[in-house]
Amino acid sequence: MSYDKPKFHHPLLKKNKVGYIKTDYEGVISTLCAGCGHDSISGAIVQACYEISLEPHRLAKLSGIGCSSKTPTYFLSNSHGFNSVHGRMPSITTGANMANRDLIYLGVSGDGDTASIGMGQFVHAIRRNLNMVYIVMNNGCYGLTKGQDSATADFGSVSKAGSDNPYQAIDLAGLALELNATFVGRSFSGDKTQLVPMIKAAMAHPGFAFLDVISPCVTFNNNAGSTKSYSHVREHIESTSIFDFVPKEEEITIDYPEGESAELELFDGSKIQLSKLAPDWNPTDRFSAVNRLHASKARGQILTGLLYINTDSKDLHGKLNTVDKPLNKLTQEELCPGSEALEKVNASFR
Amino acid sequence: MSYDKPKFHHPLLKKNKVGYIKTDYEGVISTLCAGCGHDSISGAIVQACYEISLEPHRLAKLSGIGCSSKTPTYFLSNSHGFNSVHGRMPSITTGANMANRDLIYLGVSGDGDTASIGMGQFVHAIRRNLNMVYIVMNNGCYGLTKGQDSATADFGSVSKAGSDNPYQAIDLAGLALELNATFVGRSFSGDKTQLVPMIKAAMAHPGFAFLDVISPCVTFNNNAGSTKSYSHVREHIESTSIFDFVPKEEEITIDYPEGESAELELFDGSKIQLSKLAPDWNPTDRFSAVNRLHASKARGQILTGLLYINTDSKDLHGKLNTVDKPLNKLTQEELCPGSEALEKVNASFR
Amino acid sequence: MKQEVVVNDLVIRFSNVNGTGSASANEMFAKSIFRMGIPVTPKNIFPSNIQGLPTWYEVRVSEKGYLGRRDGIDLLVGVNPQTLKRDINSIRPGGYFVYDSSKKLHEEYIRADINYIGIPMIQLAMEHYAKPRLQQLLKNIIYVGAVVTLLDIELEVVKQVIAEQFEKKPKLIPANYQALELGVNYVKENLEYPLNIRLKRIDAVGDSIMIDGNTACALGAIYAGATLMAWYPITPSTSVAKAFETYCKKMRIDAETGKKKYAFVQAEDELAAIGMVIGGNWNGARSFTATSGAGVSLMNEFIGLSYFAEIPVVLINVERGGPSTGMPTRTQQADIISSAYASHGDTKHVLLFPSTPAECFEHTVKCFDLADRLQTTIMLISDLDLGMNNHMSPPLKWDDSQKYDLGKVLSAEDLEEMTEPFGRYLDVDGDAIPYRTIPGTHPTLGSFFTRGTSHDEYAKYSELPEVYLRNVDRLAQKWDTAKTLVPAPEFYQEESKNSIGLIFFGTTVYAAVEAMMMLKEEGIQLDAMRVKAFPFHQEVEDFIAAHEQLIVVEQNRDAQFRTLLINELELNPARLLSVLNYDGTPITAHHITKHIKNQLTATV
Amino acid sequence: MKQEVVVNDLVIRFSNVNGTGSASANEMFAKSIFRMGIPVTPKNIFPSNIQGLPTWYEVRVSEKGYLGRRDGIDLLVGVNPQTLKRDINSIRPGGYFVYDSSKKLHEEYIRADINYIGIPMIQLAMEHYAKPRLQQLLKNIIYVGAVVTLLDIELEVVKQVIAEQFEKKPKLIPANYQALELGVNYVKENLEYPLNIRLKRIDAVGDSIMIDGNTACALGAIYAGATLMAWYPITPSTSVAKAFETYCKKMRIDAETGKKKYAFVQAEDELAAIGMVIGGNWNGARSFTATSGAGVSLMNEFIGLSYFAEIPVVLINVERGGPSTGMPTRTQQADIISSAYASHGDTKHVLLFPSTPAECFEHTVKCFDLADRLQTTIMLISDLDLGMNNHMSPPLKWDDSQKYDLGKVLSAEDLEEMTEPFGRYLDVDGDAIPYRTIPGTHPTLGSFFTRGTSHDEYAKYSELPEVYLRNVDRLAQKWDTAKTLVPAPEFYQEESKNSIGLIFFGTTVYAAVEAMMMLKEEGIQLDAMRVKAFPFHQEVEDFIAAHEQLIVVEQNRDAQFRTLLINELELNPARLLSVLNYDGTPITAHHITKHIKNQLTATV
Ligand SMILES: Cc1ncc(C[n+]2csc(CCOP(=O)(O)OP(=O)(O)O)c2C)c(N)n1
Ligand SMILES: Cc1ncc(C[n+]2csc(CCOP(=O)(O)OP(=O)(O)O)c2C)c(N)n1
Ligand code: SF4
Ligand code: SF4
Ligand SMILES: [Mg+2]
Ligand SMILES: [Mg+2]
Repeated sequence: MSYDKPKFHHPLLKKNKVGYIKTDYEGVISTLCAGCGHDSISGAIVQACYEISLEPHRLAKLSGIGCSSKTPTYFLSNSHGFNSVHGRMPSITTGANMANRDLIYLGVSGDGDTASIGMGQFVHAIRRNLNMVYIVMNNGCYGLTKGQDSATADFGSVSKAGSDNPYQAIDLAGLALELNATFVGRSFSGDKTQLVPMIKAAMAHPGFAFLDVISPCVTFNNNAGSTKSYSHVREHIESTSIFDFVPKEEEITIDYPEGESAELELFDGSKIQLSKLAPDWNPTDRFSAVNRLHASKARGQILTGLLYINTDSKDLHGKLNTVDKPLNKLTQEELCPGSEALEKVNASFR
Repeated sequence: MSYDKPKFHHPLLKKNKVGYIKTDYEGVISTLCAGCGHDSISGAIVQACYEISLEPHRLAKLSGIGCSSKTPTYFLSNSHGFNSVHGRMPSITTGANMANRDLIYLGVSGDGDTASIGMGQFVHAIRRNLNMVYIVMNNGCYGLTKGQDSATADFGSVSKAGSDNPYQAIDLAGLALELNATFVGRSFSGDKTQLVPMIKAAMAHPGFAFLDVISPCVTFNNNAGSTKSYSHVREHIESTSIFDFVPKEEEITIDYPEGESAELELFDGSKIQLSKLAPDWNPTDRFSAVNRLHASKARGQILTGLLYINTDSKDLHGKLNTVDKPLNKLTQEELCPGSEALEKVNASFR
Repeated sequence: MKQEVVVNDLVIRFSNVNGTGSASANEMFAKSIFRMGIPVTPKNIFPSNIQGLPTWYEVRVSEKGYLGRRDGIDLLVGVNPQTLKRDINSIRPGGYFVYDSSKKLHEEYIRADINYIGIPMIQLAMEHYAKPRLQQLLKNIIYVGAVVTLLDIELEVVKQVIAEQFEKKPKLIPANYQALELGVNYVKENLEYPLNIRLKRIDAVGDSIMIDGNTACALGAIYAGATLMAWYPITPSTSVAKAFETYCKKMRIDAETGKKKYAFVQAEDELAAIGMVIGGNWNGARSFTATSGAGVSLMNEFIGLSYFAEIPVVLINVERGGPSTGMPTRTQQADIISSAYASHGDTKHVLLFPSTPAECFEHTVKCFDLADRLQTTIMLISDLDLGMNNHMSPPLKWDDSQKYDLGKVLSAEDLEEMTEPFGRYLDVDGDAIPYRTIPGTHPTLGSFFTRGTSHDEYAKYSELPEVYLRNVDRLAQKWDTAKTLVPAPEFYQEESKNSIGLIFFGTTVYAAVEAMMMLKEEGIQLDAMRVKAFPFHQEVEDFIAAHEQLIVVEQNRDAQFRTLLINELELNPARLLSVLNYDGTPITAHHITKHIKNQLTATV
Repeated sequence: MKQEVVVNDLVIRFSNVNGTGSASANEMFAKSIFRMGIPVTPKNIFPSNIQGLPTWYEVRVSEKGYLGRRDGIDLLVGVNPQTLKRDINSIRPGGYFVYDSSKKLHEEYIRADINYIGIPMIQLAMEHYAKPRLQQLLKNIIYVGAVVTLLDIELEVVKQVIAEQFEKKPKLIPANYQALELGVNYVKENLEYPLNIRLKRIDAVGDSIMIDGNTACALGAIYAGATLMAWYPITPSTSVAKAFETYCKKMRIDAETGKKKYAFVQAEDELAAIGMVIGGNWNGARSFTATSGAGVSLMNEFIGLSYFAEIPVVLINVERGGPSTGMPTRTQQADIISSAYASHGDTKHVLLFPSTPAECFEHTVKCFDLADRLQTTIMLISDLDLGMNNHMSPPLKWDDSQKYDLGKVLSAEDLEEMTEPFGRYLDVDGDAIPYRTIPGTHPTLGSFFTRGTSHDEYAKYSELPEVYLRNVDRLAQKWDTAKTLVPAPEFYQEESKNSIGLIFFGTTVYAAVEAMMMLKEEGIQLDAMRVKAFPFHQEVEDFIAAHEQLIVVEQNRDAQFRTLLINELELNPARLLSVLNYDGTPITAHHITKHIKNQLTATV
C-alpha cells in the first residue's frame, strides 16, 4: 500500500531554475521503519535534484529488491521508476541506458542486493563504465528479510542476536577502486552536508559514479557492537576532504585554505571544489585513494568523502561508438535497410 | 570421446613416497588444441602432485565449463572429478568441502568462467576462505565458444579479428588481494619452474589459495597485439621472487643470497622458501603486494610469483566451528537426536 | 439483534500495524485457546515490509476440528486506522467490532448491523506506562485481556502462556499481567460479558501440537541426518533455515568439543545455495536448501544438472504468491509445473506435498531417503500458509529403529569385491538406478568423472546417439522406479462409492475436508483423495480410474496440478473439473462447495 | 554389384577431424551442387571442442527437393582414423568408401558389400606443399576434387565457388585450384568415373538461397529495427550474435559520423543479457537476446518479471541437446515446456516456431511486433539444425510498405489529450492490453513505477486479493488476445480429407513432408498441419477437431509439444499419438514413416 502525500504548494516556496519547488522532487510517504538511514538518503536525493534543477522526467530511477530498493518510490514521483528483481538492477540499467543515452540513470541498491546476489552485475557495470549513479544504501544486513548479516558486515561486528561475524567484509568502495570505477565516493546517511554535493557531483559525472553510503538499519543492525550502527559510524568517521559541487556557471562561494584546495572541472563544465584533509591523497590518482583507504581501515576508521574521480574516460556509449541520437528515438526509416538491401543479401547466399 | 592412455609402467620409473609413479597422476589424452597453455598447466599439476606424494584419491578436482574446465579429465584419473556448470564451480566445491574437510580440493576455471558468469561465486569463495586451490587458466578469451574477448582481456589488446578491447581488464589477482584472499599467486603456463612449486604451496595452504595462471590460447588469442599471447607474456613477465616449496621434514637445498631470502612456515610444517626480487615487497603484507602489483602494472609488466600469503587464518570450517570428523563420515547414531528428544520438542509445542 | 449462544465456533480477526509487537500478543491469544483443548488455527496475514503497514491475524476456532480458513468474521479487533473501513466491512452481520475508544469513532464507520465494543486501549496504556514503546506493546496485551473476557477464555491459561513466552525475560511478566488485567477489568467493569459467541474448555486436541510447517521441515532435516544446509534468505522459506540453525544448536553440538556436527552456510544467492547442496551430496553428506518464488527459478540450471548427472538434491520450496516477486507474503500453490519440469531439455522431478506440520517432518525425512535412493532432485512443495502459520498437527514422530536409506553407494570393500569394472551409470539391478561412489573411498578403484554432458555407462564423455539414448531412456525408466517409492495418496473413504472423486493436495486438505462435510449435509457425496507425491503412485491412477468425474482443487490460476494429472496419466481432460483459488489467501470450504456446486450444475 | 545409375539423389558424408579446415572445403562442395540447380542440404555434425575430435559433414542431394536427413549413406569420404570402423559400417550396401590410400587400409576395415575408392590424399599433398598446415588444409581440397569428378559435378562451378570463398585472400586461389586438380586428375588417371551415383545440372532451386537460420534471425532483428542486442556466448546461438554484429556493421553505420545505430553488448552472463533486454525494451528501444540450453534456464526469473510487469522481451532460443550441458553441438526440440511455462507462479509465454531460414527472418520480425503489442516475452524457438546448418530456403522478404507495430505507447501529445488519468495497467480497450509510456516522455504526465510485485491498474503496490485477481485475470485474458495475433498454422492439403492428421513444427517439416510422400506411395494418406506458434491459433483447434486421430511428430523424449496441445486445447490424450526422435540427430523421413506405421498397427 502506498499513500500519495498531499502536496501543499506554499506560494512562497522557492522555485528552482526549471520552475520546480522542492516537494516536486518527493515521492509517496515512506513505509520504512522510523529512523531508517535509507530515508535520509532519499531526502538527500530530493535535495540534490532540486538544487541542481533537474527536470524530474529526465531521470530514471531503478533498483533491485530490499528495503533500500523500495526507496525510489519515496522520491521523484515524476520520474519513471523500476523496482526490478534482486541483484539485477545493473543489467536493467545497462539496457535502459543503451536505449536512451540522454537520461540520467540513478540506481539504488542494498548491500545484500549488490555485494551478494548482485556482485557479478555490479562488477561488470563498473567494467563497462556505464553512465549512471549507483548508490548502495549500506547497512551491513538484509533489512527486508529480517536482519541476516550481509557480505559488507565487518569482521567481528556483533549482530542483534549476539553473534560475531566471522567473515571479512567486502569493502565496496575498495572493490570499485580496484575495478577502475571512474568515480568512487563514500558517505553516511547521517551526513547530508557531505552527501548532497556528492550526489550532485555523481550525477554530473559522465560515467559510472559509485556511492557507498553507510545507512544504519535501526531495526536489525543498530545494536551495540555493530559497526554499521549510528553511534559506531559517528565515532569512526573521517573524511578525505571538505567538499562542494558547483554547477556550471555558478560561482564558487566557499573559500578553502590555499594549498590544500583543489578544483576539478567535470565534463559538463560543473566543478568539484574541495579542500583536502589528507595531504597524501589526490582525488584523481586512483592509487593514492587506495592507499588512503587502506590507511584508514588499518586504524579502524571509516573514510568518507570523494575517494577518486577520473575526469576523462569513455562511458559505454563511447566505447561502443553509438550515434548521438538516443537509440529509442531512431525511426523505422533510420533503422530498416529496406527491400533493396535485402535483395543484395539474398544474392550473396546463392 | 576420450581415450585412455595405455599406461606403460617402466620398472625403473621412480616411485614417490606413497608408491606412485608419475604417470599415475595423469589423465586421459587431452583433446585441447596442440600448444594450448592449459595442457602445460595440467602437466604442472601432475608434476606437483607426484612430487608432494599426494595420494590421488585424497584430492577432488572440480571445474566449470570451458576448454580450461575440461582439463581435469587430463590429469589425476584416480581422483574423483566434477565438470559442473558454467561459472559455478566455487559453490559446488564449497558444498563438497563442507561434506569432507579431509580431502584436497582443486578447482580449475577459465577467465570467462570466473571473471564473468562466475564472478559472484569467486568473490564469495574468497570471502569464506574456503580451503581449496583455485586455478584460473587465464587466456583473456572464451576459448570453447570460439574466441570472444573475456573480462580479463587487457584494455587495448587486439583480438584475432583485429579489434581493440575498449574495456579495462579485471585483474583477478588484484581482485583477490582486495578481497582478502589468504594466498594469491600469479604464474605463466610456460614457466613450470615457477608454477610447480606454487601449486605445491597452494595445496599446502589451509585456506583459499588463488592462482591466476596466464595460459595462451593458441587458436584464438595468440596473435600479434594480444597481451595474452606467448610472445607478449614472455617479453613482459617479471617475478616477485625466486621460489621453492619444501615439504615438511625435507631439507632446504637452495641457497639464497642473505638478506633477500625469506622462509615461511605453513600450517602443516612445510615451508615456502623464497628470494625476493623486489625489496619493498613482503609476502605476508597484503598491502605491499597491492603496491607491488600496481607498480608493475603501471610499467606494463606482468608480475608473477607468490604475491601474498596469510599463514594464520581460519578457513570456512574454522569459521563455522565444525567437528573434526568429516561430516560425511558421521553416522546416523551421531546425527539423529532420537525419539526421546523429539518428544521433548513436541511437548514444547503444546 | 438477539442471537443464540455459539460455543467454540468462531473466527476472530485482529487488525494491526506491523512492527508493533501485535503478532506475539495475538499468538499468545491463539495458544491459550489451544490450551483449553479447543481446535484452533491462526493465520498471520502480514505485508512485505518491516514496520508500519497493515497486518491481520485471524484465528479460527472450531470444535469440530475444521482448520481451514472460514469466511465471515465474528469478532474483529481493529486498531489500525489505515484499514478501519475495510475491516469494519469484513465483519459478518451481527458480529462484533472491538476498537480503541480512546478516540471517538467517526460516523462513517458506523454500521447498523454489527455490535461495537469500545475499549480505551491507548488511554489505559498511557495511564499506566511511561515509555512510548511500552505503551505500544502493552496496548496489545490490554486488548487481549478484553477479548479474553468477552469470549470467556480462561484467564489462568492466558497467564500461563504469557509466563512461558517471557521465560527468558521474567522481568517483563508483571507488566504483561498488569496490562492483561487492565483489559479484563475494563470489560468486567463497563461491559456485558461474555458475548453470545464464546469459548469453553473441551478435550478435542488430544496429543496435538501447534507448530509451523517450516520448523517441522527443519526438524525433519535434522532427524534425517542433514549435515549441510545452504540457503539464501527469502520469505517465506527463511524460517526453515532459522529453525534448522536453532535446533542444530540444541541437538547437534558435539558434547566434548562444543563443535558443530553440521555446516550452516548462508550463500550469496540461490544459485550458489543449490550448488553447495549438489557439492555436499556429491561428496556424501546429506545436504539441502530451502527457497521460494524467484529462488526456484534461479535454481533451474542446477536442477537440470542434478537430474542428468544424477546427484541427490533436497529442495524445500515454500511457495508464495507469484509470478515474479508477486505477493511474497501471501500463499499459493503455483509452482507446480515449473517445479515438476524445471530446467531445459527433457527433465522431470519428484515432488512431495505435505499437508500438515507432522507431514512436513515426515516428508522431509522421506526426501532425503528418496534423494539418496533415486540420485536426483526431490522437492518438498510446501507453501506460506503451511510453512509460516502455526497449525494444529499430530505430534512429530520418529521411530528409533528407522534406518536412513543412503541408496546405492559403494564402499571400499564393495569395490574390491566387484568382479566387473565399476560403471557409474550402469544399471546393474534393472531398476535404472546405478551405483555411485563417494570421493576418497578407495585409492585406485571407483573414481569417476561427473559431468552434465552426455556420458556413457562409465561416465565417459560421449556424443554418440546410441549412448545418449541409453542414458536418457534409463532416466525415463528411473522415473517409473520413482513411482513405486513415493508416498501413496490418502483416501477419505473406506472404498470408492461415488461417481465423483475430489482430488486435492497440500494445505487444501483443511478446507477440502470441511467442504466434503458441508456437501454431505446437502446430500452431495464425494469420494476424496489427497495426493502426496509426483510422480503419481499407482493408487492415484486407480482412484481416478474408479471415478467418472474428478474435481481437482488447487490454489493457482492455471490449474497446474490438473495439468500434471492429465499429462502424466494420459487422462481425458473432460473428466477433470477444477476448483481454483489464487488470490493469495488460503482457500476456504465455502469457496470449494460453492464452486463444486457450480461445476456440477454446469456439467449436468 | 552392378547398379542402376542414380542421378541427383544421394547422401554423401565426409568424416573429418575438427580444426583441420575440412568444414570450409565441405561447404564449398555443397554449395557447388546448389549452384548446379539441384536441391541440397548439408548438415555439419561437430563436437563440443575446438580441435582434434571427430566431425562429420553430411550432404543430402534430392532432385525432388526432400531436404531432411536420410538414412543410408551412398558415399563416405573418411579421413579420420578415430572413427574409421564406425564410418565404414555406416555406408549402405553397395555404397562407396573414399579413403586416403597413402597408407594401406587394414584388413579389418574391409567390407565385402561396399566399394573402396583409394585416393592418396596426404601423399599428393606432401608432394606438392611444404608447410604442414598447408598440407592439412589442401588435402581437403584434393578429396573434393576427387569426389567432384567421381560424381560428375561441374568443375567450373566448383572453381567459381572457390574463387568467391577466397575473394578477400585471392593469393590462396591458385593453390586451391591446384589441389582441386590434383584430386580431379588422380581420379581421371586411375579410376573409373563417374560413378553410378552422380549429379546433373537441373533447374530446381529457383530463387532459393542457401543460408543458416541464425543469420536469417539476425537479419530479421535488423530489419525489425532492433537497436540493442545483449547476449552471452553459447553454442548454438552464438552465431546469431555474430551475424547481427556483422550485418549491423554493413547496414547500421551512420554514413556521416561513422557511428553505430545499434548497441551490441556481450553481457557477463545470461541473467545480465536478458536484464539488459528488459531495460532496453522498457526504455523503448527494441532489444533482444539469443541463447540456448542452460541460458534459457538462467533467464527464468527475468522471464517471470517480463510477464508480470508486462515488458516486451524478444528471446531467440536455438535449442540444443539437453538436459543440462547435454549435447551442446547436437539438435533437439526439447525446451518446449520449459519455455512455454518458464518461471515460477502462473505464467505462460508466446512461442514462435520457424521451419526455414526465410521463416527465421519473418518470425523474428514478428517477434518484435508481438512483443511490443503484447508487452511480454516472445520466444523464437529455433534449433541447432535450423540455426547452424545451411538450408535451401526461399529468399528473405521485406515489403517496404510494412510498418513496425510498436504497440500501445502513449506520446506526450496522447498524454496531454487524455481526459482520464493514465493507468499503466488499465485495460481501456477490452483486449486486456494496457497502454505504456516510455521514460522521459512528458515532464509531468505518464510517469509510473514498474515492479514485479502485485500492483493495481495505476502501477501502485497492492497486496489486496481483489487487486491481484483483477491483474492476473487480465493477464489470462491477454493470452486470449495473443491467440488472435500469432501466425496461423500451415496446411499441406486444400481441405481436410482424412481421418488422421499429422502435426509437426519447426525443423521437422523437412522429414515430415518427405514422410507423407513415402506413406502416400504406400497408400497411407494423411492430412497435415505445421504449427507455427503457441498459444495455438484457432485454426489449430479446428484442424484437430476435424480429425479423429492425430500424430504429433517432435524431437524430444517426453512428447512436450503433445503436452502443450493437450493442456491448452483440453484434448483427450488418446487422440494424440507420438513420433519422437531425440538422439541429437535431425529426424529422418524413414524414422517417421516407420513409427507412424507402428503406431497405426498398434492402435488399429
Ligand atoms: C532472488 C531473490 N532472492 C531472495 C529474495 C529475498 N530478499 C528480498 S530483499 C533481500 C535482501 C535485501 O538486503 P539489502 O539489499 O541489503 O537491502 P536492505 O533491506 O538491507 O536495505 C532478500 C534476500 C528475493 N527477493 N529475490
Ligand atoms: C550457462 C552457460 N552459458 C554459456 C555457456 C557456453 N560456454 C561454454 S564455455 C564458455 C566460455 C569459456 O571461457 P573460459 O572460461 O575463459 O574458458 P576457456 O575455454 O577460454 O579455457 C561459454 C560461454 C555455457 N556452457 N553455460
Ligand atoms: S528493517 Fe532496517 S533497513 Fe529495513 S526499513 Fe527498517 S530500519 Fe530500514
Ligand atoms: S581453443 Fe584455445 S583455450 Fe581452447 S583448447 Fe584451443 S588453444 Fe586451448
Ligand atoms: Mg542491507
Ligand atoms: Mg578463457
